[in-house]
Amino acid sequence: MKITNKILEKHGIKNEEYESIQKLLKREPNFLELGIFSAMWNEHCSYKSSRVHLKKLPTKGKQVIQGPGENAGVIDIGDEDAIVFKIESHNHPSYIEPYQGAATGVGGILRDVFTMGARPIALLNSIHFGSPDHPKTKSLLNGVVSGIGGYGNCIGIPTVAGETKFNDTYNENILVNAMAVGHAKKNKIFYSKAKGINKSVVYVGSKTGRDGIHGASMASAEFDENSEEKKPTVQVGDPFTEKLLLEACLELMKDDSIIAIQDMGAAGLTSSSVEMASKGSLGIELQLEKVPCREENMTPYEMMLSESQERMLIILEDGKEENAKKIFKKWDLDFVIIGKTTNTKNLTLKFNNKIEGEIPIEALASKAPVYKRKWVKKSLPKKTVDLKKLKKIKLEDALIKILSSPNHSNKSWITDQYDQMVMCDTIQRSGSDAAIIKIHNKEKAIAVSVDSSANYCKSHPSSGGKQIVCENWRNLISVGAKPLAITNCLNFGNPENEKIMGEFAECLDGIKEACEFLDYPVVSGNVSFYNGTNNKNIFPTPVIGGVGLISSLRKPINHKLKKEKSSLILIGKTFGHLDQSCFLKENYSISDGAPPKINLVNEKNNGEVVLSLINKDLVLAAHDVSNGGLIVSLSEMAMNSYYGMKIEKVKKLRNLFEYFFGEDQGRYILEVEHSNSPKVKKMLSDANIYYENIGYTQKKYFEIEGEFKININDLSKMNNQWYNNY
Amino acid sequence: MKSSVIVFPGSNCDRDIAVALEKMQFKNQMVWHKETTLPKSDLIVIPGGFSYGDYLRSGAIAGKSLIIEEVIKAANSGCFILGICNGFQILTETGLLKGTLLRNKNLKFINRDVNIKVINNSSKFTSKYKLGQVLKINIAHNEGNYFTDDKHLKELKRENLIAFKYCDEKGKISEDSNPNGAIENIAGILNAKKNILGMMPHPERMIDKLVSNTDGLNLFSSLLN
Amino acid sequence: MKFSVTVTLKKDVLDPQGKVVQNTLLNLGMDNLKSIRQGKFFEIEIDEKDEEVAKKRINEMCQKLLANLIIEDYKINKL
Amino acid sequence: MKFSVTVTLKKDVLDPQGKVVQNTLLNLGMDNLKSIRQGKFFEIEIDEKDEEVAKKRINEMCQKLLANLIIEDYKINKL
Ligand SMILES: Nc1ncnc2c1ncn2[C@@H]1O[C@H](COP(=O)(O)OP(=O)(O)O)[C@@H](O)[C@H]1O
Ligand SMILES: [Mg+2]
Repeated sequence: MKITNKILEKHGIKNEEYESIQKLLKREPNFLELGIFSAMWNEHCSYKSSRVHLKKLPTKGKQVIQGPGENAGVIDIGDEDAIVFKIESHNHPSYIEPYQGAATGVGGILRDVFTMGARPIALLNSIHFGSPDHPKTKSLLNGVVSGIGGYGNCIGIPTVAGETKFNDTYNENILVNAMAVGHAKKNKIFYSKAKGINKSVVYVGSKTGRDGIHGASMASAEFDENSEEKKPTVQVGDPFTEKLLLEACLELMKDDSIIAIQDMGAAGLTSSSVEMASKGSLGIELQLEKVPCREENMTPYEMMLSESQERMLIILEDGKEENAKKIFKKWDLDFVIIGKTTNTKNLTLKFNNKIEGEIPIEALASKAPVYKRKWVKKSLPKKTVDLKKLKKIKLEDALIKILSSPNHSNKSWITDQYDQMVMCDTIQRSGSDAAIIKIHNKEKAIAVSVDSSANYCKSHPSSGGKQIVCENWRNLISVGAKPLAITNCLNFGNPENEKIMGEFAECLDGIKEACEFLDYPVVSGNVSFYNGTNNKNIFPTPVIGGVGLISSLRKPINHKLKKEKSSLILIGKTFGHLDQSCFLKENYSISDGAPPKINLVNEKNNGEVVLSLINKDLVLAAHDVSNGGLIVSLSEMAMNSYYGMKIEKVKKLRNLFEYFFGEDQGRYILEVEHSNSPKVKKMLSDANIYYENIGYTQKKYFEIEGEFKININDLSKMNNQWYNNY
Repeated sequence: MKSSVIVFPGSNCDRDIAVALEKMQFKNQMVWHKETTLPKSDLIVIPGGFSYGDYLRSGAIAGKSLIIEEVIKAANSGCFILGICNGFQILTETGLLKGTLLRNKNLKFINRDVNIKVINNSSKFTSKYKLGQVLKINIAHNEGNYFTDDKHLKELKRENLIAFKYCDEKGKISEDSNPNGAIENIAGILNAKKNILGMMPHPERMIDKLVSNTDGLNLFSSLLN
Repeated sequence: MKFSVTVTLKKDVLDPQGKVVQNTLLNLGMDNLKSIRQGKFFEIEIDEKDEEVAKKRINEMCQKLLANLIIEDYKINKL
Repeated sequence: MKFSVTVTLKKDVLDPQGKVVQNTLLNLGMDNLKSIRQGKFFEIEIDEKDEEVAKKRINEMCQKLLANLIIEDYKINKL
């Protein structure tokens, strides 16, 4: 077949790129080879626009066993235990078919984790939808939530935390990011680097069908009116088969049969075989007629580019084939030796002994294009809102407006659809700052949380980038965990647009700065560009997934108030920053100005002191102050607990609204036993931490002295309504 | 006491129930569904999860497996059988328990701690509970909406075969406290000989204060008596 | 030889799914909808020349697995 | 007026349910079974005299709710 411009366009290959391909091959590629280049060179697999920036991120630390570059990151949590985790996007497929798109997103990220020898122990997700009034939002929300639940529940891994946001920037392009966390033995981690020549390359799992051909290129293309045409690329997930694959792989991993293992994710057989060979500086030869197929007459092109789910590629040690086969048969899965490693450094594709394609591995991997795309800086927005010019509103009404808004409503409509308890190690389920999962049979636990702040990132990307890392770190601290490392999912618009590329570069600068300062390295991640339609790009939405360690289990901490008459202490300084706040957005539909400033020194000191207070058992409940400000955080501590509180008149008051709704960073609220209060305050003063006594807990009522008093059950009711009425 | 937990492809609460049984000093064995003989056991547990993905109907395909014939034999000779969640669904598919479990009335998966009331405390499974005691137990299912015909429903009541009903914190049984639409709020039933219990809630999830509560423990300790 | 099998809930069995679908359709403005019941559909291909024998085999499949006779009815059609 | 609607997965789309059912039937000894695919079935009654109009309404229901056109096809039959 002659390679025409139209074919190139269909494969998303630019003319300059086609020239490089010809140079690398020293000839024209055939159709199969072109398909393989297109899969490996697209944004999703090659990171061609992002790579230069990703290099900036800190990825090392004494807690890091494996940083970015493998299927998932690996960190050390003491003893012989390691935690393996990663986040990934499935935005475009989920917009086209929300149930299957979200489900296969969960399936994909789980494979990344168990490929490395870890048993998955928790799932998280970050989902962003368009405005609730948008005609598509409701069915997308329903589909995505039931797809996430459908997959996780069936395979039996608890979905324990996440975030759900609505903003019209996602009207035509929702975000569905899924994170998986697994537990492994430190000395039993499996990697994807091939070693040795003439080793068996084994295909295991489901059969290959025609589904998802060119899914990876779809993930790298903008939507347009013709995206309907791209529909058949949606894949159907089969969590049952994945459960079998998980158990079979973990069983095989008990001994040392495996040299290298790689799941078939985006670009299926192509990327998995190229990746293994490339890491080992080897060649790989596949006999494609051996690939187990679901449909008749599948071509090499279709086999190489299919994105059928629930498949893996394994390179086995000599002589281990029979035993391995037995294990996969036991679990009713296909097991076929489809090729071998070679010393040619080529990807060699044969079909019935005829060579159908041959490409130097280098050309597909290390020599794939890298772009230093142009980008522009964004200056800090100046505009600030003059409160005096706004319509007067009651403090109580403003609070209620926020608590009953879609973005701040209680999420149990969602989380009730997820099995959060299976595996019986979930100590803290959804609803608190972070979830807590016990390490099975051990006296320790991990805490996990995912966070994003798209409006802050839009307004000022580098502040926004810093802020999410800090918020994520605070969320872990608030449940008494020492934050160890993060994974990140970078959801952005079209990188060929200089402004978007600027948002990307600067968000990463912010993330880098915060991670470095907090010793909170990045161990894995994913980039999703081209989120948007017809040049309308989404807000920059980096999502941070963090893992922290609770090294000895005591009664876990959460944000719910525990007692009557205990003291409430606010840690961190309140300046009253209202620009970009939820208060202005929900009450006045104002969303301009700069995001709050990040002071990394205070952030770190405050966090470390809070953690040490928790570790000394001096804290009854803790909650960070974030979106919505102090008053929203306080009310969250009261709702769904049995106690309310009385907040005393603010002394150094400038403006009530600024004080209560300001979104200044680095703050926490602690509930402290009355008798422990002097001790805690002394420790805070000794550590030079700014704090305020703001009130005490009481029965039944949420009360701001001199302003209003409301029954906490009524408050909960308002917070619980939205989803049920939607 | 010796127990066996049957493991189907897609079972996912098998480890959880094993942990619970071992905590209560059962001598437990896991039995793979392709086995054709059962180890000698006093208690056989069919755990929760999604056997065969719950494809077709939940429990239908597991109900046709080889090992199930052995379970039926054991049941008929008086061995105690406990089916939890998917295990309950499998027991109804095999006919060891009557009735069936339909989709939840809201057509959604439900995971929540719910209250259930002990309706029968004279069975071997429930003797350590007080009559009318309210337990807080986790449910996690798509199809927990128990349904049976009038004749069987009358039999259940007449013979005192309803083990648990969904209720509120105070023990009130009403439409509001019925999470899934089950007929008369039924959460668990016994067979006529009272050696088989099927229940949707997961007692094995309630054996540790740190994770949840210990309301499930007495179910296992009842069996030890 | 190809057959279709439809499996539906018996009349007196509550059909939560059908009910929700019906409500949703009514909400979507399909006001002349009188009733809707949901069931399963199978398309089965069988390697058998004799139609009678084939039907018997399909019937067996329904009895043994495809339908739960306590709550479901089934119908077989040649395609 | 009564109609039946069958909704089936498009040809190349994975049918995990059908796959498991097929394996189970084979294990139960149905060895001349060649293939089985699973779909949904609806029996719909509609208050409408004109068959053409009725069909159009049913078609609309399929498009809007009953079928997921991205992965499924549907067929309408008058009963
Ligand atoms: N899609 C979701 N899946 C699971 N849990 C969710 C989801 N959305 C929100 N949650 C949970 O709801 C709670 C509130 O979320 P959020 O307000 O984002 O918390 P925070 O501000 O502390 O990060 C958290 O415990 C979170 O884990
Ligand atoms: Mg928080």
